[in-house]
Amino acid sequence: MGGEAILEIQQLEAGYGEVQVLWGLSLRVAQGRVTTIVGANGAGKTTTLRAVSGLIRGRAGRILLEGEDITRLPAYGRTRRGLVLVPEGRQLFPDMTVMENLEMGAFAPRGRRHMARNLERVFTLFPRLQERRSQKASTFSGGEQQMLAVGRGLMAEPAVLMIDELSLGLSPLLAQQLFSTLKQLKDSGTTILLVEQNVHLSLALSDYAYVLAEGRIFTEGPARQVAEHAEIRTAYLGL
Amino acid sequence: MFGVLASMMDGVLVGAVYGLAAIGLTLIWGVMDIINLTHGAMIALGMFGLYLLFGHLGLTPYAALAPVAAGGFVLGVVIYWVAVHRVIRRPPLMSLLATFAVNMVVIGLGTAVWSTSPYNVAFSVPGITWHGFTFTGAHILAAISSVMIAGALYLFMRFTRLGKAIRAVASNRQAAELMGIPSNQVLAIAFGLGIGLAAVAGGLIATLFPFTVLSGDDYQLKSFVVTVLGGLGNPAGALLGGLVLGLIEGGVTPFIAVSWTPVIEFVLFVLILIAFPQGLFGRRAER
Amino acid sequence: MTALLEVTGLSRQFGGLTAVKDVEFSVAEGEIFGLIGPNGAGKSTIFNLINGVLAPNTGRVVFGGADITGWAPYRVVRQGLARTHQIVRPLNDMTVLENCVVGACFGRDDMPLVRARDMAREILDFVGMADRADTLAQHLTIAHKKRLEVARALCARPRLLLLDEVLAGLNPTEVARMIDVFKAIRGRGIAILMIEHLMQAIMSLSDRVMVLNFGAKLAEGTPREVAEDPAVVEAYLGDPDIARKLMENG
Amino acid sequence: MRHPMFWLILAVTALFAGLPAIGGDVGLRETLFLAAVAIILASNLNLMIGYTGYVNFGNIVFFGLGGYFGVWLTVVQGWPLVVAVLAAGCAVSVVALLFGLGILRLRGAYFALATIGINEAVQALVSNLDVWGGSTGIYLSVAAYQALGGARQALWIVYFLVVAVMAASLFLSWRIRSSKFGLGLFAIREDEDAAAVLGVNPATYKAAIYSISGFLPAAAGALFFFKNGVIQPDQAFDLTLSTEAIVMLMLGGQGSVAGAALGAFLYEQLRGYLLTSPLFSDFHLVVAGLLLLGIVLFVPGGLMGWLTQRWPRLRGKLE
Amino acid sequence: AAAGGTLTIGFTVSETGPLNVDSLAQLHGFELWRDQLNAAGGLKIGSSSYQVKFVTYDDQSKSERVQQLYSRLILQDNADFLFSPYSSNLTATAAIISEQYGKVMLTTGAAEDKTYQLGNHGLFQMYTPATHYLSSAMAVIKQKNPQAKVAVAYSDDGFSKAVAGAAKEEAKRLGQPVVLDEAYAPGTTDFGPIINKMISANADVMVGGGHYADGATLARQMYDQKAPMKFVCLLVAPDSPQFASLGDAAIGISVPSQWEPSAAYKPDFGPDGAAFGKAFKEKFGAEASYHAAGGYAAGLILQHAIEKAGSLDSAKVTDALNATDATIFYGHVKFATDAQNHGLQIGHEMVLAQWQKKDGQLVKEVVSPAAAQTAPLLYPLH
Ligand SMILES: Nc1ncnc2c1ncn2[C@@H]1O[C@H](COP(=O)(O)OP(=O)(O)OP(=O)(O)O)[C@@H](O)[C@H]1O
Ligand SMILES: Nc1ncnc2c1ncn2[C@@H]1O[C@H](COP(=O)(O)OP(=O)(O)OP(=O)(O)O)[C@@H](O)[C@H]1O
Ligand SMILES: [Mg+2]
Ligand SMILES: [Mg+2]
Repeated sequence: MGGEAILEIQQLEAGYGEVQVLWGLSLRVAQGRVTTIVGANGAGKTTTLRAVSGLIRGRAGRILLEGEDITRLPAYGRTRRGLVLVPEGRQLFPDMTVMENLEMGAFAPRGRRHMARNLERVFTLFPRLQERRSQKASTFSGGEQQMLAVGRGLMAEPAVLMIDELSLGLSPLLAQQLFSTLKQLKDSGTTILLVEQNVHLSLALSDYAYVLAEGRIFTEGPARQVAEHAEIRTAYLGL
Repeated sequence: MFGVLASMMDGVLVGAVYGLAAIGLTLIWGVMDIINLTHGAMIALGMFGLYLLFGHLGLTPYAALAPVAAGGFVLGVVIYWVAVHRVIRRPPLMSLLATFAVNMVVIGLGTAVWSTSPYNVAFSVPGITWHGFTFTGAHILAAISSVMIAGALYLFMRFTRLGKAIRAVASNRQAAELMGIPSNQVLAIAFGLGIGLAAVAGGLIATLFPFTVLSGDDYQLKSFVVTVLGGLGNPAGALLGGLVLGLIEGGVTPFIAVSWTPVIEFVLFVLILIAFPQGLFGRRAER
Repeated sequence: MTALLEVTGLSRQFGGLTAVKDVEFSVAEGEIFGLIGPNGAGKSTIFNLINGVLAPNTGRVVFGGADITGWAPYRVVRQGLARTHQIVRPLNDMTVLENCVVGACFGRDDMPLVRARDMAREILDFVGMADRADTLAQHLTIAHKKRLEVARALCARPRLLLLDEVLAGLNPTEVARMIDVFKAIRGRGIAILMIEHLMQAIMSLSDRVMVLNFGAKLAEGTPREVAEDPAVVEAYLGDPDIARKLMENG
Repeated sequence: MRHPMFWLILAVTALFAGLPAIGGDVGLRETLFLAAVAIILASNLNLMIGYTGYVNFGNIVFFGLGGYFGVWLTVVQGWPLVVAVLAAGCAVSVVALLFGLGILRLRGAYFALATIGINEAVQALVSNLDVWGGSTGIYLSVAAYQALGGARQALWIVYFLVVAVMAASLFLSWRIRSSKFGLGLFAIREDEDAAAVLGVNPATYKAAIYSISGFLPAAAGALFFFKNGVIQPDQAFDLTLSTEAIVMLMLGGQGSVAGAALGAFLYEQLRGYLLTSPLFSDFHLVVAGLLLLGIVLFVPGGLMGWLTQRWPRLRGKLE
Repeated sequence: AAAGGTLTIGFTVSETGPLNVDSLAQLHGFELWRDQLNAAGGLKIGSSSYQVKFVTYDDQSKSERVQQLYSRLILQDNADFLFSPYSSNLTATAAIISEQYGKVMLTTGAAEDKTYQLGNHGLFQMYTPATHYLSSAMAVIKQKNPQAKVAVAYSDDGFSKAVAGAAKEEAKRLGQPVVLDEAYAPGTTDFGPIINKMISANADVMVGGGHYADGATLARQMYDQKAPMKFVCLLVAPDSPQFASLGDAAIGISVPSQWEPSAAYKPDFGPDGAAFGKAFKEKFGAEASYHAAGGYAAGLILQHAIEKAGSLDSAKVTDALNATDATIFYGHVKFATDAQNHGLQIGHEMVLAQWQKKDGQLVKEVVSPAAAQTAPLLYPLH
């Protein structure tokens, strides 16, 4: 895989309570590229992102960001270093306005420094957010909420942007628009780690892909190669 | 006629203090979704804190409020880490019981130290007499302090970064963590603030009425009523709720035997709950 | 075909927002009827209005000849109209079997416990979850939770099943399995009204499709007719070939 | 009827009835009397909290109102005790049904607060109710026990009746747990809206269980205050007793029949011990509080939760 | 003296809860009696003497466990005699147990007449019953101002209600208008509404109150709110030496008292008032209140009855108590023996005391009856 690894996960083990989900998972995310994780339902994709972002604690393994070990850092500390997650299910601040949600996105010093610039960028990407800046997040429709979630993630000035289930529940049209947005982001140099059920779209957008099965990496490779690998297609992607 | 007006005026003055007493409860409830059953005990500690500072160090009661608040804050942070932190994501019954257990411990220790005998802050400020009815200075000062503290809290929550962080954590804890907000620390601070406010309220009440270790319970019960009137997590609502409760108390007493006041108060409480499940001034809490 | 469900003049407002505007459609006995539309178009709201979670501002809902407008949800199920939830709502602390027994017990037939248990086992077998019967519902994966939603609804022995985005979040393999389940359900003579954003599923399953936009009906017809309607493409489908385009650019 | 639970309930009842009776041990009887009352309160509270998921903070209102109805009917109206006890149960169930229809629209914390409000409102009302002696309440004269053969014998009879009510509580909890009605309640506990969509009628079920959960505590209240000799509003509607009942339930493990009973029994013994122990009596609240905190923080499933976790095979047998 | 062993007296004390101030004062009276008796060689029956031992539990001011605790006292701790818990309702609850075992129980805090009309045989009351508490105060008012408008405000508990009820009857009989009649909850701390009502009603005099906490608060708030009463008589609270801590707010407040240190009765046996007061102050560092005196007196009367009966047998001691007709430092003591009121105190009389300022010091003076008077009544206060 090309490029320097900005995020590196080594032998990660994680789970919930007595259930272990991830079994010694290792992966690398290259600077300025889109990396994607695909796999069946329950394979552990969300769990991986949750462990990397610090929402759950890993039981073993190391996580390196820009070469530094961040395994012991709590979630907020990782965000402050630029490792930003747009989580599954959006997780907005429902009682706060759109603007306040975006402000909270820039809470960490990193984002606060570039607040004005990022706000402008987000508003250009999603004009809808600018129109509705004082609307309460909870009254947004599903697609608008997803825009806000992504926008809020961008406000944090991410070094690595992790997105879980980008298109879940979105209409085909909205999903396409969001994918084009991601493409623009990538072109502007943001590193992206993506989890997405729409395998066609995500593999099309990505540079490199990991196939996850039962909490382990089944295989990996350049996205196009994975997409065309017949055995993987049938066994793990159901294509 | 003057009697009725005086009684309502008294109600307003006391109501402001009820409001302040409820703010700590509603803050913790709104932010953490925890009904803090140590609230009454903390009010009682505030009373005794003021009593000790006034009686032994000779501070004037109003100067003593600052150390009482600070002590309450620190105690709140400690209680958070010991008892609340582990139950915060569990079903509501757990946090109810955890805080109730702390309440038992505090009340038990308090009883061992002070017994359940009444104490009294012997301090009076000249009052205002109006058509034969006197409003004591302590009442007036307590009401003014309550309004000022409630106002300050409102501004803090609305406009400061920490205030916003508290609201964000209240709104969605995981998301807040993902935004780089250290949610545990923020929650500990919020809990400390809530306890600090309860202690201050207790201190102010101590300047008005005598108290025992168990007195906090009465104000806890009233705080519930006020919270329901004012809506969860809303300092302004709590103050308003307190004033309404005080007005009800003051407004009805001239016309009925005082022993009926609690009947009216609690029947009204239940009826308001049934009619406005989110509080009179409340926003929707459930989605 | 006789109309099993008939909806006329249905509207619902939330504050100033009209989420559903004067909607009219009917579902025939044994039919699969698809409901699509942009996010926030009012699809889920229509489900809520039909099964009584929400009361409509205007309009009527007639099911199996009975006017069920404004009935409480539990009465609607007993009439033979069951549903699933867009965001799954398993009874977390109960086993998969118990979840289904609840569905069977309180569904169309007022079954005693023992019979409900047999019924639940049979349905679990039918949706392919027999091996999970004794798992606590909260421990299921999302795919299994979605299947549980369907199984539980089926236990009520409905004549019409409302499915709200049951396929969202499932990978293609799971989607294919679910589609088979739907076909089998139809095979049992149960009509289906489904909301879905997955076009391939809607297209391959539905007899008829209705498109909703801003709460109002935009189009209705066979899948093919609808997919070729330019208004629908503009408002909802966008460009179906986006993946290929991305590949070429990247 | 071969279920182990059936035999367990029978055995517990036999022990309660038999142990003090054999030696005529009044001290033991008094101890077990309080334990039985605790078990009655906790078991019936379990129907609300454990089965339906609604925290009833004011559960003591049933006990107190039952006490008032019972004492009033026996002392003032001259009804036979057993009839009065049953009538008290019925009256309170009806009252509970009315309250329930009003407040069961509320959920979560708001419901819990409303139950406190109801208890306080009832207490304040009864304090002003002259037929029931207002704040002074009703005193029983020694003559009130004559119908049962004098005070000494009357207290034994009351004790056996309380044990019977306890047995009834346990059987009720057990039968409801394994019935269709119980299944509906569990569904409501897990997710009320989802339950409604599955065909459970939450309003009816909740009102029904609220009303049912008032019956036996009311009967126990009638017996308790008859034996107590005095009933006054502040002891009849003492909120701390309500909270203690919740603590008992937590200690044993909510949702479980045996757990509620065991928790109540242990808690009652512990409190009794702490209060009379020369070592702890000054700090009985502190010790009880620390114990509770420990349970909540480290054994949240209560005793039963802990037992079934260690020995999962117990699960089907004891619950 | 030949060693006869120990004699156990059991009772519960309200160490915590709302009754604790009064109950603990009473306990001190018991303890002083016990210690003096034991120091003097113990209680003598014939030739043997017994050391007195107490077994006590905390009833938390609640009746819930009272029966269990009294059963335990009788059966496990083998108490020979009992004192009652503080307050009438706890006593009624305890009596159901004590009666069954034919135990003698002396009551000091249970002033309500009702408690002795329930058919008990072993219950003996040391206090003047509630219905007689305010008789002297009402007489004083009548004498000073026959037209005085009376406000009655009292704690909503059995004892205070019984006292206030009798006072209202008395006012009616004397032809004085009762312009305010208010019961307040026992835990009340905010008396503003009631004081406003008194002012609105133009009341001249005020009688009522309940126990220590509410009485002291009421007095203080009446002072703070400048309520223009000419005469104020409160139950219980002003009797306590602690009342002096109210400062000027205490001046002029009067109290019906079971006993005052200055009241000089000639005792048939036991110490005189001065000796008791001195011993108490030495031991506890505070003035004795009437609760303390009542406690000591209960011990003394029990001791006397046992010695007269010459036996520990409850039936014999009951007979001796029934026959008691004696004067001690505490005053005259005699119990009703008829079936309706058995055990009711019919010998003892109350005095009326008032806080006054003498040489800059707050002191409690006896102002009525004339025979026991130590200072004239201060009237009107405003
Ligand atoms: N909170 C939880 N508690 C217990 N088990 C969980 C929890 N969340 C997920 N799991 C389990 O962990 C496993 C992996 O789940 P995860 O959500 O990571 O999968 P995923 O690959 O993201 O699947 P999907 O495509 O359905 O989102 C599953 O078996 C799931 O049941
Ligand atoms: N309880 C409510 N209060 C206020 N607005 C609501 C409420 N429920 C739904 N809405 C609004 O009504 C509109 C329709 O919502 P609905 O859930 O029916 O959309 P949908 O078509 O199901 O969308 P999706 O495909 O995203 O699920 C949305 O704009 C939504 O914000
Ligand atoms: Mg996932
Ligand atoms: Mg929807």
